[in-house]
Amino acid sequence: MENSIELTAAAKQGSNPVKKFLRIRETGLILIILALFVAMSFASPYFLTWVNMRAMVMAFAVEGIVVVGMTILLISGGIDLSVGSVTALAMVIAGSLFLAGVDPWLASLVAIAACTGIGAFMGFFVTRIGLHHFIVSLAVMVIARGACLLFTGGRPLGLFSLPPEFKFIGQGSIGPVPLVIIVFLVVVLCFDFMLRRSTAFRKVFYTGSNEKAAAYSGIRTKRVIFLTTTLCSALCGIAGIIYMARFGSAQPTFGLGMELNVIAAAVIGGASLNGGSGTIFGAILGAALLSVVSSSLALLDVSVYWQDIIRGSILLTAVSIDHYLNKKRDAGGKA
Amino acid sequence: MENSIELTAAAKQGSNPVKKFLRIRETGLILIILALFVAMSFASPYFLTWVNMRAMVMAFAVEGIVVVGMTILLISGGIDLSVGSVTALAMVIAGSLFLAGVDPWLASLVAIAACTGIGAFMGFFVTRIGLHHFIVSLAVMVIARGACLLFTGGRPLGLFSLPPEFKFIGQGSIGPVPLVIIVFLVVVLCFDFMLRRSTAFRKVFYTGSNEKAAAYSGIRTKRVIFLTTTLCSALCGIAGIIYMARFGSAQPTFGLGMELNVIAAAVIGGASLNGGSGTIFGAILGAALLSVVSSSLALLDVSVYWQDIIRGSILLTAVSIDHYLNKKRDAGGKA
Amino acid sequence: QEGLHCASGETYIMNVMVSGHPYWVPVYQGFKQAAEAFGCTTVFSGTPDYDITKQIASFEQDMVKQPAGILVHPMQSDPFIEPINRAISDGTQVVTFAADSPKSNRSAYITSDNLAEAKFAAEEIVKQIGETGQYAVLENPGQSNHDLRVTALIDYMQQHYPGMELVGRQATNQDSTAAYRATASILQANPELGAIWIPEAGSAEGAVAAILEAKSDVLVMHADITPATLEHIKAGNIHMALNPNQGMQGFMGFMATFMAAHSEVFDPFNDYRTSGYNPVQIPFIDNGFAVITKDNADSFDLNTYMQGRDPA
Amino acid sequence: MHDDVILKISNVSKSFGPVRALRGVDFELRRGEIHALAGENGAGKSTLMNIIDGILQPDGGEILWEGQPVRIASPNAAQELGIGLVHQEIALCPDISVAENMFMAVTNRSRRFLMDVGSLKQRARAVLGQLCDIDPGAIVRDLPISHQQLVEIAKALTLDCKVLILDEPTAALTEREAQTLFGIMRRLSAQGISIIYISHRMVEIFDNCDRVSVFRDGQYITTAPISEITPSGVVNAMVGREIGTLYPPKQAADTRTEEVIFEVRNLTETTRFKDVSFALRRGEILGIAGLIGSGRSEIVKGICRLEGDVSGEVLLDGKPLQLRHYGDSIAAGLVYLSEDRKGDGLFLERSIAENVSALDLRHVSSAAGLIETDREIELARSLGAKLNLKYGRLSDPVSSLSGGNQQKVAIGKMLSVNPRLIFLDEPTRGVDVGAKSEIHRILRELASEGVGTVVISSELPELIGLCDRVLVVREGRIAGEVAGDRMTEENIMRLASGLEAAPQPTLNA
Ligand SMILES: Nc1ncnc2c1ncn2[C@@H]1O[C@H](COP(=O)(O)OP(=O)(O)OP(=O)(O)O)[C@@H](O)[C@H]1O
Ligand SMILES: Nc1ncnc2c1ncn2[C@@H]1O[C@H](COP(=O)(O)OP(=O)(O)OP(=O)(O)O)[C@@H](O)[C@H]1O
Ligand SMILES: [Mg+2]
Ligand SMILES: [Mg+2]
Repeated sequence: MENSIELTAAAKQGSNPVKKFLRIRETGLILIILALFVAMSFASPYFLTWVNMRAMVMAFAVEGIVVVGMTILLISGGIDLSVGSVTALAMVIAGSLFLAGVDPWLASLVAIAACTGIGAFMGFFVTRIGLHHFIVSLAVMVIARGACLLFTGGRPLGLFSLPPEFKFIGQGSIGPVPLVIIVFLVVVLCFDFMLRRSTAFRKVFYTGSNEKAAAYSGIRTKRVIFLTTTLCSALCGIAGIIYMARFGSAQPTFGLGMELNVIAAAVIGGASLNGGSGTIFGAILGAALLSVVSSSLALLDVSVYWQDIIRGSILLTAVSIDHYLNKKRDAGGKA
Repeated sequence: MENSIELTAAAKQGSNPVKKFLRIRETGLILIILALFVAMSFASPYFLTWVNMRAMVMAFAVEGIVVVGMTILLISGGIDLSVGSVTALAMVIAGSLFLAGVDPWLASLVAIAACTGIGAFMGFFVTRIGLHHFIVSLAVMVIARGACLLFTGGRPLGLFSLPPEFKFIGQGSIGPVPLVIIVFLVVVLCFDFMLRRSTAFRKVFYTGSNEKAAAYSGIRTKRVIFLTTTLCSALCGIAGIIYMARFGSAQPTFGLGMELNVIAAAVIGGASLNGGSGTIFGAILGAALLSVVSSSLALLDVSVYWQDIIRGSILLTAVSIDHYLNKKRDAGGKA
Repeated sequence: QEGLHCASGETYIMNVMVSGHPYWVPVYQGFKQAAEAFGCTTVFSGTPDYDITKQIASFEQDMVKQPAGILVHPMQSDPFIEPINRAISDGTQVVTFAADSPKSNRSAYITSDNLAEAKFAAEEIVKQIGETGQYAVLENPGQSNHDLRVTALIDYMQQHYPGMELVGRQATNQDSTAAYRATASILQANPELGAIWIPEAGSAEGAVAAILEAKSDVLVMHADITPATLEHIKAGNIHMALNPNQGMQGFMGFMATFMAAHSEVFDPFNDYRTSGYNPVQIPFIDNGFAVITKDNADSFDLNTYMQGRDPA
Repeated sequence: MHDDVILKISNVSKSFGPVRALRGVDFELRRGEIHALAGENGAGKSTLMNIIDGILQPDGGEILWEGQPVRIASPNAAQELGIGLVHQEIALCPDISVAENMFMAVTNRSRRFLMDVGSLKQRARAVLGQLCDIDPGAIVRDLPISHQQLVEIAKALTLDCKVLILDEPTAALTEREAQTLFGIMRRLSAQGISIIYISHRMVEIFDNCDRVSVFRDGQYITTAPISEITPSGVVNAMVGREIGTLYPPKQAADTRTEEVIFEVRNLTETTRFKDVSFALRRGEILGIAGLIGSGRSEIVKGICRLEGDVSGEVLLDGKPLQLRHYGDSIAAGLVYLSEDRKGDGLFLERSIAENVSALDLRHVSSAAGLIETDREIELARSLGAKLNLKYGRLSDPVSSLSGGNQQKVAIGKMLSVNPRLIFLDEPTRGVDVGAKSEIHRILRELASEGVGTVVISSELPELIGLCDRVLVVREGRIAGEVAGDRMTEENIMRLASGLEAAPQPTLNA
């Protein structure tokens, strides 16, 4: 039920800052993450160190770019199961071309273009043939994974010889802050802002909320869906290139199961699987929550046999609390 | 748009048998599978043998039971990502109890009861707390997998010592037909019939089609959703026990990725991810299609590196053709 | 105390991916047993996921604790170069096992010799079914050690036994249902099939089910072991399994890490002082493998082995 | 041809499979006129409007815009020409704010990169202000259906159009909002904007329009200036036959009894209504009137336990009912026809037959709980015939029916269970005159058979014509009651808006 306009409106109406904060959709998640931080900083002396923080952010920064694409796609009413394979395919294509002697920047552009093409391919099947995103992206997930295997013979590509200025994208830092984190933040902030404010992205909300109503208002909804589908794959391509630069290798099996993680992040952050609502900010908080929980369990040396149980339970609890807080907020706002 | 009434009604109106057949929702899928059969029987002399047919059915029979549960859940508007882990958990619980000296039949009952309990747990979170099926079942997927690891220490359980009459469930035959296939067919036929004809299951369609309108028709929609969620997990439990009897082992990592396969089968078979439509018959055809494609690729010894690409492409093509045929049928039926 | 011994609190970490996998269990037992002998503390760490990003995050979190050494199974070689080198320059010694990061500064690498396993399997197959015949393999593309076990066997057969024909090659990705389906189809297409080689045990379980159902007498050989395949070996359904010596892997892994952390006891005849690398450098340690047959199967029940032991 | 013709339709046809929705119709719209369009349910009015708005493409025929032949390929193209359409079915984005919904088309055409949220809300408030008091920041999902209808109208007013089409805009509005709307329409027409106005309410057509065109069965019948035709002439053209008196006779004096079949005592809900008490006598039709948002629907939904946390007593035939949820109500014979047929009245994607039987499947199933398709089809067929339902096949999805015919399916669903007491919330919303009087006749029959009948309607003439007694609700309380001679529009409006102290109800529980 949240959306940016409401948010801004609420924020403007709020008289004192605390009330303002409590009105924002994402407040519940922020509080939950803060609570985890407080608990963890008591539980482990290593938690609140710069190195640990950096490791935790690095663990989801690149995936966060995919989360952005998925959130926008979900808002428009779509879904994409192929994100993991398409990300891997970007690495594999760029890596193979580089090994074949192509300039790495050019190779990356080609790979991103290929991923964009895959997105357009999916968009075509969804908007022109009329198939459901789920089944199209499932098929493409399988095909793209197959293509990864085919291009590499199933073996990871070692790309140690990538030029340092290329590796800088994935491994470099500006001051103490890794470039990856900077890129991630820029992508997130740009898309968050545009999704709240730009006319182009508001159409994504309209389309996802009620495609027919949007079409009646003259919005070319098929084109919107085509574009969000393409954008999501393009962002996967970019993520794949950053991963490649970061790891100096291309792994054909990269990103297995990434789709569930990414969708979960968006949904925890308030995106609706029925389209029409969601925010980038929320989705990134969702990704952060998942990552912080995983990292914390690793840091505390919790037995692996317990980790999944705890992780799942925290996820369920967090989502329930968030849901409860939002219900209260909505009710409170009306009373 | 398919539904049982339309189907039966249409079938009654149709004057000649060919026309009748062409009016059924599943016709497209049947034709596609038949086409595959014809192509394969030319491509390989071993394809149309009884042994191969049996092996192909065996390859999806047990998963087919889960497909039944998923289809019903999808019709009611839900989804379940935890099917793979819950199936594995059934194996693990029953296996561990058996190794601890419990009678295997009793152990199996306890395991199925536990899975049913998990379904009820999910149903509770969905209907009472108000969370989305996707996120609840994702959390439970992680938790159940964790429980599998916890109960086994991550180690597969060897259950070779299961009594032969228990193993008979998974390995026995009645005449030339494996018991597994008989059980599968009974489950499929029962649920298909009930879904088409029984008042109880009709309410599932109403609920999934428009939950509010269903509530305004006096249907206790939350209870319906609670029950379909529970049923799906219970069927996973049964499938897990059959797998255990068949393989004589319990693997904590069993069923990874099963959820996508199962959902894909249901969707190929015409189930809507938005709820309100689907048939068991169609979903089983969907599962059969996926299985026949995989088996055929193996039979033809297609290169591993090409298999995924071919499989994904066939899936996409089949779904497109089916969609096209249905659109034509719908239009034709009206013309 | 004199001699090699851990200072109090001196910790060694074993870091893996898919940390719930049973393969690590005996490895960690070996690691721990060696550590106990030297009075050291051990931690089992890593990520439950098959996710390189998460494993690197967990490795970096291990580093925050400043352990004396980390025995790591790098999910991929190159991505670990930078983290491993950073750990070493921060004073934590790193040794790899079961998968390597050869371009990093890790001081040692302990592994099974997959080529030796493949060669042994090929010879055994030929010994059992003769020099001419048909065989098939199941595989798991993308997983390097499984890949090696399969491709090495195929290459070896081609070179030494041209009469052996590879008639089926299917990807099953450790999924017993997929293995069942693939094996059933291979059996259908190749009634003359003599043997099948499977690089891991999960697929072997499904393959055996298909072979039993088809009442075929194909010779099954596989690598690794699970309780179910063990029972099949005892029952004669599986001919034999080759199991890497996991305990030795962990034990030698600890030794190598510990020695790297205590390298002051060693002054080798080379340039380590001027070049600044750790004097305890071991490019490759083979932990060996065991051949599991009907006769010795009882010694390979992990559940029996683990009775009374702490997995953590 | 008239010089001032802005839009001319000639010989336009449109079929949906076997259904020929339009067969070579002609239509002509002059600049600045308010042109009414009348016709039975399923006559093809909405279909023609959808063609004019570019949502549907005609199978044949020609559209002339200002004398030039045009092809209107999409709603966008229609907007560029200057055509705005208020849909019969509400088409809003539920997750989005009122303001954004209103300016969706503007946003779409805008070349600006960023939204100007502030001015959007301001402009929204200005337009909404003419109609009612709705917060432009509110999320549409949270609005009651009548407010959504107003937003839908306001949305069309934001378009800078030359032709404004209103497809049954007043179906869910009360008199007051409707009058405001008519005021706006007249102002627009004075500015030279042409308006096509579709309605089944003759009074509205005759009070506000300049000309009227009539369609029947997808065919164009006639066009006439209002001054040259009478309401019964229009009805005659629509239906092809004379329709007698519009409303059935009221309860005959000699059958009147004091026997109370249903009673509500001190029904209270936390926020929406308080202390509601009333009784229903055998044989009478009870009406409930009130302004939009007065709580009429909430009270009735509360009685049936459809919504809200309700306390108070409900008695049927003198026996208190223990109702916990709506299923209990249905079992006891209490049914409720929703005012929002699309949102909660119907399963749009499921077949007509399945919709009709949904309320109680026991009527079409065997003892073993198996649905008997023949009986289900038969039930739908007989109720369809009774309500003059126009459909292709009973297995077609309800979404393929015209608005009024969908409403008939919803009513059929209520009648299928042989209720003891039936609450109808806007029962004839969007239903044509012929079918409307048929429904009224059925309701009268039900009442005289002893079925309790309670009708909520925003159309005062309907309440007055049909009911024997009318309760007026204001701000969640019963403000008063009128019956007999005192049942006039004026009295009801006065009670509804609180201009007069409530007269004591004649029959207090
Ligand atoms: N999408 C569709 N598919 C099939 N038939 C349709 C569709 N839309 C409309 N029809 C049919 O076309 C005919 C005309 O419908 P239309 O909606 O134009 O009627 P209408 O005059 O607006 O009626 P009402 O007064 O009830 O709104 C009806 O018989 C209807 O069933
Ligand atoms: N979903 C909802 N959320 C919040 N308030 C609501 C909701 N639905 C109705 N209301 C409020 O409840 C009150 C009663 O609404 P109700 O719909 O019962 O009015 P009504 O008299 O039936 O009028 P109409 O049906 O013509 O709108 C109004 O103040 C309305 O704003
Ligand atoms: Mg209409
Ligand atoms: Mg109302």
